[in-house]
Amino acid sequence: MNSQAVSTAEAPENLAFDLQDLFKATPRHPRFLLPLLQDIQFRYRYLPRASLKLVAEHLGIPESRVYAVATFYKALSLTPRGEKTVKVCLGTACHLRGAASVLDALSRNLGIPPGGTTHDMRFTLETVNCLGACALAPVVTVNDRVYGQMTPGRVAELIEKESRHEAD
Amino acid sequence: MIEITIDEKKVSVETGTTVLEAARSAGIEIPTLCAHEGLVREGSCRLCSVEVTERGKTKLVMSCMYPVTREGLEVRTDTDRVRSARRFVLQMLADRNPKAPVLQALCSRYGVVPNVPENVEPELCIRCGRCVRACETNGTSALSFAGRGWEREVTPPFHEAPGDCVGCLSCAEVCPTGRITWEEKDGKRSIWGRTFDLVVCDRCREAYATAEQLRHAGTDPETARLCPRCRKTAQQERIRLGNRGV
Amino acid sequence: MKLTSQKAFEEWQALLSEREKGASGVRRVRICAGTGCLANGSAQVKAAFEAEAIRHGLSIPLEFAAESTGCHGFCERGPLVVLQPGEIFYEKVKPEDVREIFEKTVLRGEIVPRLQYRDPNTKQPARTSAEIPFYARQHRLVLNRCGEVDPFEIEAAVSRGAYRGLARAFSLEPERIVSMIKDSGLRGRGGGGFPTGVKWESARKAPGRHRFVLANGDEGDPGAFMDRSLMEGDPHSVLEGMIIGAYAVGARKGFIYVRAEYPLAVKALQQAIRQAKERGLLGRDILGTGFDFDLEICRGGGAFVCGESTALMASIEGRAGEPRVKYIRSTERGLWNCPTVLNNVETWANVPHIVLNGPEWFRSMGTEKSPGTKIFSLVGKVKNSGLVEIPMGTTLRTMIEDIGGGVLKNRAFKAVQTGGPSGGCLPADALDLPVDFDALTASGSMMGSGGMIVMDERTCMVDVARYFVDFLAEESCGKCTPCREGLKALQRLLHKLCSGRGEAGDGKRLGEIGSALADTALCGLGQTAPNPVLSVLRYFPGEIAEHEAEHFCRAGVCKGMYWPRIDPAKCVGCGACKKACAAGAIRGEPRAAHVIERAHCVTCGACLEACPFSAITAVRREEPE
Amino acid sequence: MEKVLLISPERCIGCGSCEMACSIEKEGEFRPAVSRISVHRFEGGQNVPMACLQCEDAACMAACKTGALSRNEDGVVAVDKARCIGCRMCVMACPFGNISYSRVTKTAFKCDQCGGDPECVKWCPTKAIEFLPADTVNLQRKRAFSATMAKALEEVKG
Repeated sequence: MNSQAVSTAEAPENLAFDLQDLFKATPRHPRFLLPLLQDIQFRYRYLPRASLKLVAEHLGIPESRVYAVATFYKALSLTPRGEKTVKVCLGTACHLRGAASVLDALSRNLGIPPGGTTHDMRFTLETVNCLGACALAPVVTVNDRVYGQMTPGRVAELIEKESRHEAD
Repeated sequence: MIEITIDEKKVSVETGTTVLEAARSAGIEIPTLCAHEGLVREGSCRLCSVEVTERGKTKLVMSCMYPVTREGLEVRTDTDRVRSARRFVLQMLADRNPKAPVLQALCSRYGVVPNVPENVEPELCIRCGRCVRACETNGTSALSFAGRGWEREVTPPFHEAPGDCVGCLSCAEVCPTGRITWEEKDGKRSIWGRTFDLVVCDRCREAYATAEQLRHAGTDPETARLCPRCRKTAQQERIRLGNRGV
Repeated sequence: MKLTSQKAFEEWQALLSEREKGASGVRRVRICAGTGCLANGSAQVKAAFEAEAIRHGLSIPLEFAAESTGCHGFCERGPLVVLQPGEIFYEKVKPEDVREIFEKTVLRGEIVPRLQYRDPNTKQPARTSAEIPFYARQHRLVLNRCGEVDPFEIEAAVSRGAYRGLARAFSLEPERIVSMIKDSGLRGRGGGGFPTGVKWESARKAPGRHRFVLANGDEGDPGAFMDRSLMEGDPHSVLEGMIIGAYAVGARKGFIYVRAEYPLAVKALQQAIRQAKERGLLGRDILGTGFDFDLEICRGGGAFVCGESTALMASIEGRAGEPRVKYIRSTERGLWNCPTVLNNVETWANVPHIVLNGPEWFRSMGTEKSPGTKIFSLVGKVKNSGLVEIPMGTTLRTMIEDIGGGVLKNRAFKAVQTGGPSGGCLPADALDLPVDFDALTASGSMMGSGGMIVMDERTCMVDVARYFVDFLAEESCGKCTPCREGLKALQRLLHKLCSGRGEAGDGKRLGEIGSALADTALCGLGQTAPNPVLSVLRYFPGEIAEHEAEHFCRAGVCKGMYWPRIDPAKCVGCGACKKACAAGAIRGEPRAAHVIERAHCVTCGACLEACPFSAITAVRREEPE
Repeated sequence: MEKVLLISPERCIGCGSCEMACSIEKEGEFRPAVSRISVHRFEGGQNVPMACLQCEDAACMAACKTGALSRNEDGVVAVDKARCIGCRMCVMACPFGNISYSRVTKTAFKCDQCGGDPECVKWCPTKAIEFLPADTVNLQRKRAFSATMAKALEEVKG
């Protein structure tokens, strides 16, 4: 889903400088590829394009391998993400208890399709295949805050509440 | 050496030989797509399946990777199960890549009729990964698979002209379907959206290789000034000179 | 304080359990801080208890202690609170309830009836968790400390027996431990059911300078969360099992691979590793035995296929999580081509118990071929959902009817899905099936990691098959042809069937593709991927046929493939359906039978779901209004 | 005993028999362009046949990453076509231009001494190409020949 080339809109001007501390803390071994990408993803909420090359150089591996990993794992994104990621669980328990209509309602409320990000970069809407909170189905999380027993009716309230919060 | 049977034929092979090689050495043909003898095996196209019976258990395995380690292994390359497995794999590949000549040939051999579903654009790439492995083996790794599942594709990073490519063309050469194309004209070679200026031979003025390719092969810069043919002539000249000297 | 001998450990352990016993005079409250309860505000409940204690002048922790624990398993009823003395159990506790609880229960030992659990069928209140059928029928062996101790405090775990198995292990030869595990008959809890001891033995014997032990905590099955609760609620049990395993097979390095979606589990494990190292239970020269073992956590990147052993190893090595063809076992050539033992976290957590109590004891639980207990996550359309640990061989009926309390809204049971996307859907006929590895596999489903999803008459089986195939198609790595292309082909057929475009022969084609895919796919994901489809074909052929030939969905799930109809004889005019209908297609006066106007109905199914009396059913499109 | 291919340019009359014999043997057609041995005919009647020297430190072999080039028991650097991926690195690496690439077969090709019975030798009417036991005398001859070449190469490079 995220194998498309994207703009570098949000990348800091001097990424190499900005990432120095992470590189210093990460040994130069290919096995740290995923953790390093996760750290960068955590910092910018996505992987700025130039970071892939820097990671490849640091770990001594080809950029193509970094790209392969960056497009393989769902937790990594090459497109900028919103300040808050709204994840709708589509696990079996949630599916059976109406997660699809919750997703529809969120999508309508935010005006973006699943996978999309609002223009103001506040929200990204994502689906996830099971958050492991099945007893609370249907479940929605916003930056790891869990909202259980969601209904389409509670969507507006949730977005309103989250909009009032500052960025996490 | 270990003795095994393949389709009732006795075959003797070294321990660790793959069933595919053992069968080929006995003149038994097994179709393959992703396997290439110069590359590490991945067993991903799933076409080369055969049935093996070992210690009383029969299973379907990929002959390109299954190692012969035990005396008395029984291999069958043409059972119903094998044929239907191969037909299934071919059907799945041909439904997406109906125009690949290699698949057309295999389909007619196995009686498979491609059936392209609606909204599916016919392609040529069967995602066998030979190009990716060739590039990796060469030490260039300009290509990789990206994405996953149905969307998995072969591409240079970000779908852009690959910085690590040396223009050696081996990806295109090992591609079984002809999906990877390249062009050479006016002293330039293009592949994967990247255009290389070709190095011109000092002697015959023929454009013959990319500078990156020469560097990657560790070619002496002096040697690299001549194309291989002129290198030979130059050598012959030197021999002539040397002879005179003698 | 670092413990430098087994004796030092035993003394410390004795001291801690003494303190635990001696502290029984303290009034205590255990508040569940599992993901479910946290989501429902259990952190605020804990804070409220502490505030009350201060307000009443009780000193913390000498007179009153509020402890957060890992998951109790009964997540749906959270936040859960258990008060000592008396083991008094309250459910759905809100911060505003705390003052009353404190004044009545903590100070005077009185019950607050409105916070008690009531049996959904008999309406009888339960005073302690032991009185609740959901808990009473369980056998909590692996989960014994989950919900009882604070997962962030090693002392709490040790006072309740953690690391005793490890201390005992060091008094045995490594070979002896391997044979104990073999004799116990322990089988992999991750789903495959491979004998754990056989794995260990093969890795121990395999030549190689380095060996690794790995824990698979990449619990990806939708509908399953037992590994999550275990890692969050009792991380030391996983650590202890792994240290024993490392000692037994001769590994000096281990990795715990945890799913990206489980941040709390990562936190709990990190803390557990840190504390175990401080105490000399992990790291260099463990308990002065000269044995070194280091553990590291790898966070997953969000890929279901990484639950497959070779993909998981690829991921740890820093590559895309694509499985490899393994004609040579991982126990000989696994992580970085070294002998590797990979077990699921639940499997690891069983190990200390076996070492401590012996294989005979372990075999006394469960069935002959599947000894021990298994944790299931019982979810879906069931009254009590949550985590349950039961001896192997317990029937599905016991699980669903006794422990689960039956189907929600007393609707008819239709199927139970076990084993997640690798498993299948079993019909009512299968309810008396004893749950163990072999029985489930024989029935066309599988144990999987222990997801157990109950489905009622409102569940469309074709839609369920479509759901799982959608899931798998998204999670397939795409490396091998059958899985990449075959799942897409199945997906197309199922979407066709679920959108009213089914044609004769679609069901047959599903079966053909499904069995070919199972036979030819590269890894476990692909080989088991058609199971949900094949089991629906096997047990619910009628529903497939209806979708194929009549374009009818009897469950009222597939849009445009039915009309909802209110049975006037059953309708009491409660208005629930009218309220639920977003399209405004339902008319009716209170206490009079309602009607649905088809012209406005969008077949969203909300009314069917909302009706508490099962008065609304899905009928064929051609049937009169 | 191993044998060595020895070339005596002074005996070569430039008849091209070796090229014909090689191309018909290897490719089934009379086409000097695909011959593994080639004769350069200089003005003034001097002719130099040239085939792979099976170098001790073979640059082609070092450049090949797939194992398609390897030295066989006869001391010959041979191409395993099945293993060749068409990267042409060997062609780039050979300083003498003695290995080529065929766009038809998509593989590299070079002299393999016909598995111990070189066709070119059989058809050479003047013994300008000989296949002799690698005894001391012949090895010395070959080394002397190589040394002359190496020296000439150095001189060219300056």
